[in-house]
Amino acid sequence: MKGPGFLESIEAAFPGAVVGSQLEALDPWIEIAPARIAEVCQWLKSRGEPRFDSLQCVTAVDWLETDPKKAAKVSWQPHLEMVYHLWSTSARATLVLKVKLPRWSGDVAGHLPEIPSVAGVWRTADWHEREVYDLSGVSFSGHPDLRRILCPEDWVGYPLRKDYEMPTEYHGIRCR
Amino acid sequence: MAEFLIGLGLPGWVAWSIAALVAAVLLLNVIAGGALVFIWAERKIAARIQDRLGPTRTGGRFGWLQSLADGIKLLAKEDLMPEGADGLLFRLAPYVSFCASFCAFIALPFAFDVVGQRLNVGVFFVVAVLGLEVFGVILAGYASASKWSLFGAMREAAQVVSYEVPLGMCVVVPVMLAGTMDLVTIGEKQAGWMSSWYLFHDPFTFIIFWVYVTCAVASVNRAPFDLAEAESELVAGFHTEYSGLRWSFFFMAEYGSMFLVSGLAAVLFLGGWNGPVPVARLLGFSDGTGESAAYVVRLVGLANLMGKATLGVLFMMWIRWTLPRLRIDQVMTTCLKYCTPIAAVMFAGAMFWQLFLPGGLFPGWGRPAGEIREGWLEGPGGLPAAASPAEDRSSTVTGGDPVERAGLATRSPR
Amino acid sequence: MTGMLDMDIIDISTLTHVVPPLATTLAALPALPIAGINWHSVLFLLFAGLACGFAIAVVAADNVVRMALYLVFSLGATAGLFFLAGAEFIGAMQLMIYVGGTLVLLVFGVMLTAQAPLVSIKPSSSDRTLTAVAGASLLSLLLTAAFSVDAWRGPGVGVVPAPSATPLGMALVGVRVDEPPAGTPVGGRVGYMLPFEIVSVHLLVVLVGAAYLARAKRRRTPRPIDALASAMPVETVATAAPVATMAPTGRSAGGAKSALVGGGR
Amino acid sequence: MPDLIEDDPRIIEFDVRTDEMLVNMGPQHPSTHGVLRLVLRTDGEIVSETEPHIGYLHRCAEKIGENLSPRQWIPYTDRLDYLAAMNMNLGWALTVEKLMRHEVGEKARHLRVLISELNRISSHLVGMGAYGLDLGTFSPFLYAFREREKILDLFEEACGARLTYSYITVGGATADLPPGWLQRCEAFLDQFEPIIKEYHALLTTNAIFVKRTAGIGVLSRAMAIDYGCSGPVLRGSGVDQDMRRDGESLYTGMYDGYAFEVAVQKEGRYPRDHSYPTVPSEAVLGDCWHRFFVRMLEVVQSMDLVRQAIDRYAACPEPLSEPLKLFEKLPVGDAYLETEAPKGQMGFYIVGNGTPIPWRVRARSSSFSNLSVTHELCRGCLIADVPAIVGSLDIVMGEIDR
Amino acid sequence: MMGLVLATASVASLAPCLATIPLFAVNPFTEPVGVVHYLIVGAVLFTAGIACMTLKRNALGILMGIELVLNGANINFVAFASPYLRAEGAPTLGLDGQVVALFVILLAAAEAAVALAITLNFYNNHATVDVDRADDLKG
Repeated sequence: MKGPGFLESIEAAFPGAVVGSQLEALDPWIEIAPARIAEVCQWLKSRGEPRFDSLQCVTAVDWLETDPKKAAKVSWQPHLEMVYHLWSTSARATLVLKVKLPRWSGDVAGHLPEIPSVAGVWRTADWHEREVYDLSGVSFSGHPDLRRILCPEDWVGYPLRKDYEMPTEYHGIRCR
Repeated sequence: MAEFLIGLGLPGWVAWSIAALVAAVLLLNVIAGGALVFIWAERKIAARIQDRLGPTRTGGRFGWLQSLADGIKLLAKEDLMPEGADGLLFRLAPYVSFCASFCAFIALPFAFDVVGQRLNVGVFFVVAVLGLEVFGVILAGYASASKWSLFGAMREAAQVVSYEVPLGMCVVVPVMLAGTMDLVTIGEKQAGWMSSWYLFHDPFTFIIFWVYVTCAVASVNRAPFDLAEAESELVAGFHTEYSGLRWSFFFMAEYGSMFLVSGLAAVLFLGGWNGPVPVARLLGFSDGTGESAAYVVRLVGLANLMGKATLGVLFMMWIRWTLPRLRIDQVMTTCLKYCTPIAAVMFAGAMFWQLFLPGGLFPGWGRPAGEIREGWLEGPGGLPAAASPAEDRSSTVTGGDPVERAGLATRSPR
Repeated sequence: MTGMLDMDIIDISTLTHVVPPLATTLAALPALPIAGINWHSVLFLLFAGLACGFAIAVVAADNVVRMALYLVFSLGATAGLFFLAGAEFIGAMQLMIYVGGTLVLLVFGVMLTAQAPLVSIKPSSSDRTLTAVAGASLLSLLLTAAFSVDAWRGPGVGVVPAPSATPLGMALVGVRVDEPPAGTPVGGRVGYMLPFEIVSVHLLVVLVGAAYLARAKRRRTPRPIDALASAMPVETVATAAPVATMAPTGRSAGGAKSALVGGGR
Repeated sequence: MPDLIEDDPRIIEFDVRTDEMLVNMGPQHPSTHGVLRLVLRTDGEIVSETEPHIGYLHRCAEKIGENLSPRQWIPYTDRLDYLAAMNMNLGWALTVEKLMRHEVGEKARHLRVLISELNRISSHLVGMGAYGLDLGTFSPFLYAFREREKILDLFEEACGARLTYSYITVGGATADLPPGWLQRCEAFLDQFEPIIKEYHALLTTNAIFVKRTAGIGVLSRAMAIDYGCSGPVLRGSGVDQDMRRDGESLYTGMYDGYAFEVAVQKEGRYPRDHSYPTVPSEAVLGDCWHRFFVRMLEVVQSMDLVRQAIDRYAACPEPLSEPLKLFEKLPVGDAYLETEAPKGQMGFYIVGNGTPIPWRVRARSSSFSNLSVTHELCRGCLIADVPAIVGSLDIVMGEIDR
Repeated sequence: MMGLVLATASVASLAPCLATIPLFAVNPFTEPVGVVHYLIVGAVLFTAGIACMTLKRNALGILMGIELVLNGANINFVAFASPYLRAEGAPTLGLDGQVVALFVILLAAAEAAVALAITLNFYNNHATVDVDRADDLKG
């Protein structure tokens, strides 16, 4: 959804929820504070104009440069970025929401960062959030059934993290 | 045959034993050989229906040895039994199915008097024994220790038990028309032109024949009623866990029953071994013309019946490769809400027709009236020639027609 | 079922001429030295053995499904005995109704023993002993009674009686057409119209009753069994299968129990 | 506990006490379209709960994509929806082009319409045939495959492969069509057109087929949107949405000047339904029959589009635009694009960071969302309905498990 | 399993063994069987049925016992009705025996239906088919 007017209407409804935005990008996006994402989405679905009644995709991008030489050059701090692609079936418009999360909650490795689940807003998010949890290691609070979905239930690690090491074996099966 | 052997100087019991053995082996061949041919035919027909060629190489042209090759493969296959299966029942089940299918053939006539054992309750016997096939299926489903097998078995139980009701009603109609349950007599009563077939006896029999076809397809578990082995739902249903020879016994039982219900349809509705045109009678042949003429007539009858039964089997194949499968509740609806009431109404209709229009709409046309006597009297039991080697045969023969006598008795004051 | 091939009533004479070479070959076999076997009696022995053996197996077996199977075999063999005794209609009836009825037993046996503990309920050994003693004495009593009448002991006449289906059917509608046994008073033989009608009505009542008992209905009040069912955690089912838990998505936390069995609503 | 299914007439309670049974349908099962595993909680024949378990085909294609250049990842997109690999290629190529702000030439545009619509036909043919298989009839499956083989022959001529084409690529296509291809394609369409009547006779209007599908697995409009369903599943529920018309301009621009009508029931009518079997009275909008019928209509629609594309492609004087280099630097930024693949909306997301290798690759597949409604649709149905419902969603495990 | 085979075998061999004792005066291999042979079978079936009814704790088992008892009785009826099994000209029950057997079969089917319904209700209320637990009426 383009146009600054829309952005302002969100800001008006949720003061302080919009952390940043980039309206000039290919897909203009709005950055939301992690704790507010569920309520913003609920509003976007039911109150906003147009109504974003459909969720297309939930993605997590791991911003971490594992190569120390390159890591020195990058301008960003390591973090996780949640990307929500919203779709309005009535207005046929898209909207991109982004949320920045720490890679580990409290910077303790193994403690998954938490974010409110939007599975209660769109049922699409149910499986998509499970997939993000499975592959990128984000914990969704309030998700009805947060389990691994693609990997086996006893899989260790989050494969789409940049620092993920493939295990050498799984139940006696050689992996590498 | 036994008399022939006795005439050669063999003791009576040996002659009878040999005759019985030969009959049994011939019947077994009908099933096993029939299954071989039909499996090949099914492959070719399915292929043709589906725009394919089917087997082309085994045995040279047309892949005619394909079923034999299949059989050899099945023999060589590892015989598996799942852990947790009830071994005894698991092993027993295919043979129970096969035996039921086989036993029903005993009473099915292939031509006039060419029958394993002529029974005066032939129809009843065939239907009863055919119903026993389901035992093997249930046992297989239960003993396999597989949930899919159990599903298949329970479906089969529900289906076969339900379809026995309309099937029985359909079968009763020709019995009523012929006045006997003896299959040989029923067949013989339809001699003559095609119009004397019970299919064309009256409109009710014509409809009930199609009800019979539906029920027969359902009771032998062929598509669209093949719920017990629905491969898209239950993997393979009751025979999910079977392989090799045991599996092939189920297969043979299935083809055996297919042929059986088709043969039964032929005898009950399609004139049995009588062709559409009474060639033999037109040429002046009959059993009385001489022995060789009688054999020719019987051989032609045999070919007639086989042809009709094969047509029935082909019909089943045709619909199998055309129609989707019904759901279990729809199968039950078909049986209880359609087949049973229709069969009941048609039964009543045929009854009234027989009562008020016994000669048909055009009496005396095309129907051999009065040629056949009461069937049960001609049964082997009453026929002195076929009686036991015991000397006194006369004691078994009842004097006169008992029904007539009863009629006299009821008329006479007591 | 091979009883139908018994020697007295076999008639496949026409086959001789279909397969003459085979017949000739067989005829060339030397006559066997045994004097003569009455196949009817041999078949009787076979069927009697099967019937008795499987009847005893029913008693001996503990598994319900196997018991039902043995019962089927026993009843089937009994049908064979009926055929041998010339009661063809009764035999076919036995196959159709009795064996079909047992089929239902079998199905119920399978269904009710879905739970492992019910598959075999074993009687105590004292019960076994008691039953053996009682059974043996009962059997001896019955056998003594069976042997006590001389007229029953002699060999049969060995002639197959006339087919009985038509007289039977006529008798059921009230007309007797069969040959009266010797010494029966002429006026004393009546048909079975009334019993036939009574049985028909009886069957109808049973049919309606069975349909009534088995009809589908919704329950509004909990039964004791449901309390038991809810006391038995569903997790026992779930853990038995390779699935850890069924996802209670979209349902309340306690919704692991399916609404289908919940009789308490 | 809310009694969602209280009023379902099929949920009946018998006097007999029954126990529930957990049954594994799959991963080795004839009708789960690959390696899907459905755990059914059944009470006799009635399914009270269905839980799909997926991931048996998982190979972390997205991780692989983070180590390859976009053009190198094209063959991996083939394996997503392997029945419509051309459409997968197209979706990825367009996404990368969007990120790179690259536009292909006129001829490549028509070629892409031509090829992707042809592949839609072949994908729907498989969907249709396999659906017949799910319902227990085998012959339509082979009839469908017979025609599909002819399409595969055409593809083989164009790119050398019959299943995993990697034909459409970033910046155009790997090769131009061989001479005479267009005529052969037209000949195929002429020959194929009357055959569709056969399919309607064998399936769409067949009484048993209607009985098995009409009113089964009804997916309401709201639920379809809520679950993110797309493609024929969404349109079968009466939602008028087709990315070819409603999507981003980069994608809809491909169809500029093409005439087509979205296959969706509007005011109780389907487009061009005068020439097709009427909707049976038992059918409810959103049931299996409608999902199936939408696919059948789309076959005709795609044939139309292919014919139009052939004309335009042949009329294009310019040569086919060259594909981009294998390692072309990606700009910083991200791009997301959804295309209308045969199974539904196929979304690709790419994050570039100034190197030829993307920082993050994401494939959002339609079957993934479509499959997630099964537990809603299969609640309280019969076991035989489970294949009917899952089959009507027309899923491909390759793009679900990725 | 072995026991079953032995039981079958012993019973199968019972009849010829009995035949050798002079009580019968019939060689079952060469001469037609008589009524008494059928009565023996009937007795065995009847006894097995009674034993089944007393021994089994499973309600279905008891039902099977009843079926066996009825069958044992039926065999007697048919045997007495069959002229085949009697000496020449000896009186038989004639058709009456068969008709009674027929009624017995029909009523047995009805009985099985009712008994199954009772078993089913019992199972519903007690979650078992063990009749030893049916002691609700115990004071």
